[in-house]
Amino acid sequence: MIYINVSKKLSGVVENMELNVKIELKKGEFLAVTGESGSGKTTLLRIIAGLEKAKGRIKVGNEIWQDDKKFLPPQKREIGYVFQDFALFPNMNVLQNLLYVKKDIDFAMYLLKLSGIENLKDRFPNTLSGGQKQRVALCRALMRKPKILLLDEPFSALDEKRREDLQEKLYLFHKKFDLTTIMVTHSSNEIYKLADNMLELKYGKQIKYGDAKKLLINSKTSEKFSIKGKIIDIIKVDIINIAVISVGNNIVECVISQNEAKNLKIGESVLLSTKAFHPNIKVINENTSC
Amino acid sequence: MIYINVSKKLSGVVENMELNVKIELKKGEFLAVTGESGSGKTTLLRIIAGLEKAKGRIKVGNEIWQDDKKFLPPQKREIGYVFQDFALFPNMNVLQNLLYVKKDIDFAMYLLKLSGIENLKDRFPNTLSGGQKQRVALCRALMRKPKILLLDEPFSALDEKRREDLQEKLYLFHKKFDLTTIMVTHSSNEIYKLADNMLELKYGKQIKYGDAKKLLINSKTSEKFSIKGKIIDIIKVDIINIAVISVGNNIVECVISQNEAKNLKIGESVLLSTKAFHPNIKVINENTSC
Amino acid sequence: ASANLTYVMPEIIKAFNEKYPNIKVNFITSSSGKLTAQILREAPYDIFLSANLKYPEFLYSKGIGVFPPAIYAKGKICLFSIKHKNLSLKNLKTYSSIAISKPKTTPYGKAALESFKKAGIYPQIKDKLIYAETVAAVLSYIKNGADVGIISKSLIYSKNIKNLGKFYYKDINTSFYHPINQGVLLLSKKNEAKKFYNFLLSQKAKKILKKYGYDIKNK
Amino acid sequence: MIDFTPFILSLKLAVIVTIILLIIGIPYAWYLSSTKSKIKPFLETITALPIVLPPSVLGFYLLVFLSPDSFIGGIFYKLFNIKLVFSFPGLVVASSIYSFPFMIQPIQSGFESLNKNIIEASFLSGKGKLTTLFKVILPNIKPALLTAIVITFAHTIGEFGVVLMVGGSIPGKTEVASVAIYDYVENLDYHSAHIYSAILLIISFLVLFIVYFINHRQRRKYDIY
Amino acid sequence: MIDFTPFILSLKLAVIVTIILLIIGIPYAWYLSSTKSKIKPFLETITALPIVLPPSVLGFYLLVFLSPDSFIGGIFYKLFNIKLVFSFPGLVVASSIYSFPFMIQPIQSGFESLNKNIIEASFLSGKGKLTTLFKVILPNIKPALLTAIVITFAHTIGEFGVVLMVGGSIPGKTEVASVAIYDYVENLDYHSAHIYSAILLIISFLVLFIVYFINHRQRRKYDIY
Ligand SMILES: Nc1ncnc2c1ncn2[C@@H]1O[C@H](COP(=O)(O)OP(=O)(O)OP(=O)(O)O)[C@@H](O)[C@H]1O
Ligand SMILES: Nc1ncnc2c1ncn2[C@@H]1O[C@H](COP(=O)(O)OP(=O)(O)OP(=O)(O)O)[C@@H](O)[C@H]1O
Ligand SMILES: [Mg+2]
Ligand SMILES: [Mg+2]
Repeated sequence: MIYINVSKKLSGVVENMELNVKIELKKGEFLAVTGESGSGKTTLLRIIAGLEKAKGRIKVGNEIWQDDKKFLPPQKREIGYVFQDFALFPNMNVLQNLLYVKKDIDFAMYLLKLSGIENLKDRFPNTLSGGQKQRVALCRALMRKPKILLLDEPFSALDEKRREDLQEKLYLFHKKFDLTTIMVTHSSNEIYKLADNMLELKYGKQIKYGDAKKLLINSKTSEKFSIKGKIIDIIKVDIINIAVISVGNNIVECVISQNEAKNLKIGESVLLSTKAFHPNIKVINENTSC
Repeated sequence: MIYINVSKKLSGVVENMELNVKIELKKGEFLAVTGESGSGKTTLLRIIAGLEKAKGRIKVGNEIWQDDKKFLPPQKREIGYVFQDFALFPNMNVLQNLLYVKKDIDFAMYLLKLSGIENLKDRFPNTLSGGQKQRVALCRALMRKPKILLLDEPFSALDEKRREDLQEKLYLFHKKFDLTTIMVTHSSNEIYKLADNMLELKYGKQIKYGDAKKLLINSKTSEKFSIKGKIIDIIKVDIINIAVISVGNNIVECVISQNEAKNLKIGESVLLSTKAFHPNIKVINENTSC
Repeated sequence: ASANLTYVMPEIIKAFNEKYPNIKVNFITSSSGKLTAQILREAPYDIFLSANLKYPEFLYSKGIGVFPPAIYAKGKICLFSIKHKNLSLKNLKTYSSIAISKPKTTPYGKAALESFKKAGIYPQIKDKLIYAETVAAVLSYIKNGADVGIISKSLIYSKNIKNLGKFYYKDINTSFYHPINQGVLLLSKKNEAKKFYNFLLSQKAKKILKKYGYDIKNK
Repeated sequence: MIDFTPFILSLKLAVIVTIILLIIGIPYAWYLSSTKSKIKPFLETITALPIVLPPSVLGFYLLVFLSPDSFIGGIFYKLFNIKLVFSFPGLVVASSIYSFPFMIQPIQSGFESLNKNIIEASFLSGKGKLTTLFKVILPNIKPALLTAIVITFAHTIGEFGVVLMVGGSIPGKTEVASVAIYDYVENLDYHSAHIYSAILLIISFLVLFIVYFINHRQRRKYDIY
Repeated sequence: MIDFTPFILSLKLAVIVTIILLIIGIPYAWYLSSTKSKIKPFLETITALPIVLPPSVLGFYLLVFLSPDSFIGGIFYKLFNIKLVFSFPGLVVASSIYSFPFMIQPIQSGFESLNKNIIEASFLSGKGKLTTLFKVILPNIKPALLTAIVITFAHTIGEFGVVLMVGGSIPGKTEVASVAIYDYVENLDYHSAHIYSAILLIISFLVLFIVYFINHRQRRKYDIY
């Protein structure tokens, strides 16, 4: 069990903001942290890692990492950390960055391969693209098979395909090595797929905390199939009106009535649902899709 | 009109990668550039900005920015640029970062307000969170009302709400000042909402180029309502089977038959559609939704 | 002027000014080698007083100077210590460190070395020698660790030597070393310079020089 | 009575030399830091060499090269009617040559560790090279710049081998404080030497302390710690 | 015949002083760069002060403080039976004191412009302070480190005021090359002075060139340009 109960004054967008977090993680748990920009997510991770001092207590298993008297330095906390800005060592090439953490070349190569960057192993960080750096940072954090893995938006610079791919691999990794993982992310999709619990911060306060799936699923029991979307366009083709609705990364066209066309406005959030009891589900081939 | 026809050798994940781009933009056009990590998106923007040399020609209006003989330095190209890693001036506070570009304090405050960071105006970049830095970088790029606006994943570090908000504001800005905008993004949602045209790169080659909406809409005419999603879970509740499907940032629960439950696998991409001719569209109140 | 003259010069200038109140004399000390190099590049000096004849002669051989170098005094050397009383050349071998100024570049050091050789003690004390940049530095050495040293006699008369506290000294017989001829070279044809030059070679100046421990016999 | 002329001369010399070297040093260090040319290590070595020679020896050679009979000194003499030996301008030239590496090297190392993308950001803000230099580059290599200025300044104050040789310690013209103190020590006038040293140290202490103190406050403001 | 002993002594002195100052300088510069304490500007100023005094005068004071009768010199003499004046160890101590600021200041400025998050990343890789220092911090402030080493090295080779005063230029023991060359100039033996200067310059050139050349190649490798 990991107990975290910390508070720290922040200078935020509002006056006198204070970060106040009290959470408990089971060993092997996957916690997602979300919340708007500047709400204190990175600061929370840094406090857990021991990079920033804060009031309060952190206890991991039977070991106290910090309380009034004690403060375990970062290098003594068995943590893997992916920084929001990567923080790769500029003087080492990609492979050396990984080996610095642990001299296990097979495992390093395995991780690089997993992330699709094994060809970059001899390159120095300055020559990598944003997404490539981010993947190196992720691999480096995994090298230790750390007790606690802290990830600060680890996929933000990646394209969707690579992101989904790495999400899955991260999940398997998390399971296989029984890690306790805390990940900052802005994507509820990611949270649902990966997290057991989620924590949402706002101005440093925890406004939601609990089972990720329960907090996320916003379907109503009466409607078996209902999705939140946003109208991004209303097009008139001949005599029919088509609403173009964005649902996540999908763009859906939907025929609507003249009346509806009048009432609906571009930019409005809408709930898409269907009266049919049984939506079709059809497996698609990745390659044919856009 | 802006003609860009450039090529440059890159050291990528594959051997001897070469960036080859030939595009044409109309004044006021919004072009989205997408493609997997390391495919050359940032490099393309840097070439257009004059930060990197490349073979080929760039012509903006009647002015040649670069060809065999000429090379206009970056400071002479009227460009606004949001760097993937922000590149804020550490020695200036937020407001000074903006005023450095142009001494127009009203406009600077207007932009900061628009981005929700007017309270941070006196802070120095080192004290900002990732998303806050990104917003400052965006504001700074807009200060000049540049001829060409180059955005390298300008919203990647932002939460969804803020992101949608800024997407809209960027769009209005783009229209109002008749900017020509090139934006790198990984979100097709963003592309649909903002872009006129899109360009997809793969290993430096342009594999898709054309009207954004046409390239994106993947609905078939026969099915008025069909969405691509991914099965992230299959749950048994009592005797019914529920497939949990992620569609963008939506998590949808869908009752499926025993048979379907057997054939569908977690992780599979699926196409959700309905036999009903008329899906319901209901306006939702932002505040009540998750 | 060469450094060893620092103490006597003010008095000579004072006496000179009694006679010629309107001529202001600026006097600059530095090592003879430096001054020689500078005078070669037309340094704005009028008179060059050196601790030996070598430097003025070198300059004169390069065509600098109004008259051939003249000897205005001869320097003397003495043993000096603040720790040990019974100073003599013979006793030197019983001390562990002996400071002298550099034989290569300073006439007093050269004379010191000559007297060691003449006294036949050089082999025994060779490894105990510490070389100072100037005679003034010899005093610093003696103050900070060296047992004994050899300095110019004129230093004993300088008012600043009292800063060292109690000290002992013993002349070295002038027969032990070649005379240390102090040469002067008139550099400019200015009238004032000539007057000072003549004054320096006058009896009055010699009296003062003698008071400061210089040997002024047989010009 | 304490004669303050040597101190004023020293300060004047140090300030002028520091300013001249800043003006020459910044573009030169920039060139060194940004060139990929093969001759770079060669230039770097040449730049460091003046320090290797003992100051008086360097002073000797400078005396030879700057005297009106010589090529360089001759040019100055004929064109501007400036004698570069035994004069204050000569001290400035000689000190500048000797202190050159102390200014170049820290600035160059500052440039080399500067994050290049803020320079690009400045260009893209439509600013030319000069604005970028003064508003973006220099403020962001402040620690290095400070080191360069302090070392050059302090070193010029303290140097006397070169100065003595080329300048000839003419009171009121080339007799700087370091030379004056040296003379007192040579004359066994330890009392005056102590006083002059103390004054020199106090003045230098004040100058440097003010510089460091302002820097300290600014760094706090930027929250660079 | 050319006597190479002074050159060997000079090189030995410069190498030893550089190493000692590296060892002392790195932790001290680190402290200075990371402290937020109010006394920081005070310490920085004190650090720079030794350069302000003319070398011979500093040498004079050092002679006073290091002599066996004095407090510090006495401690060394009694505890280790080392005489700090007129001996090679004395030269080392004196040169180290004089060259101290040349080592500290560039390193400190390097530390100050280092991106702190790679240090954090190293700690989070489970590495202690020492490993972090040698594998992450120092390699990433290489330009500054190089500046510090080169300036200290070159300056120790060229310095002779302090060395002469404290060492007493005993041939084979404390007569370093700079002193030897100085003597030739003093003695009007310009021919020998030229030869010795040339040798000193050539040796120094080679040492520095090798250092810069290796650095140049490495920077190319990391693609830091
Ligand atoms: N300085 C450099 N030296 C050598 N190769 C480089 C350099 N910068 C980028 N590259 C390589 O060029 C390719 C294209 O890089 P670029 O930054 O344009 O990618 P990108 O499309 O922006 O990727 P991402 O989405 O990850 O930011 C990458 O494979 C990268 O490794
Ligand atoms: N060094 C600092 N000094 C002062 N305030 C800081 C510092 N670092 C962060 N802050 C402030 O603390 C608040 C929380 O920052 P934090 O980096 O934890 O946000 P975040 O939730 O990670 O945001 P983002 O999603 O934008 O990365 C922000 O308002 C930020 O401005
Ligand atoms: Mg953050
Ligand atoms: Mg990129």
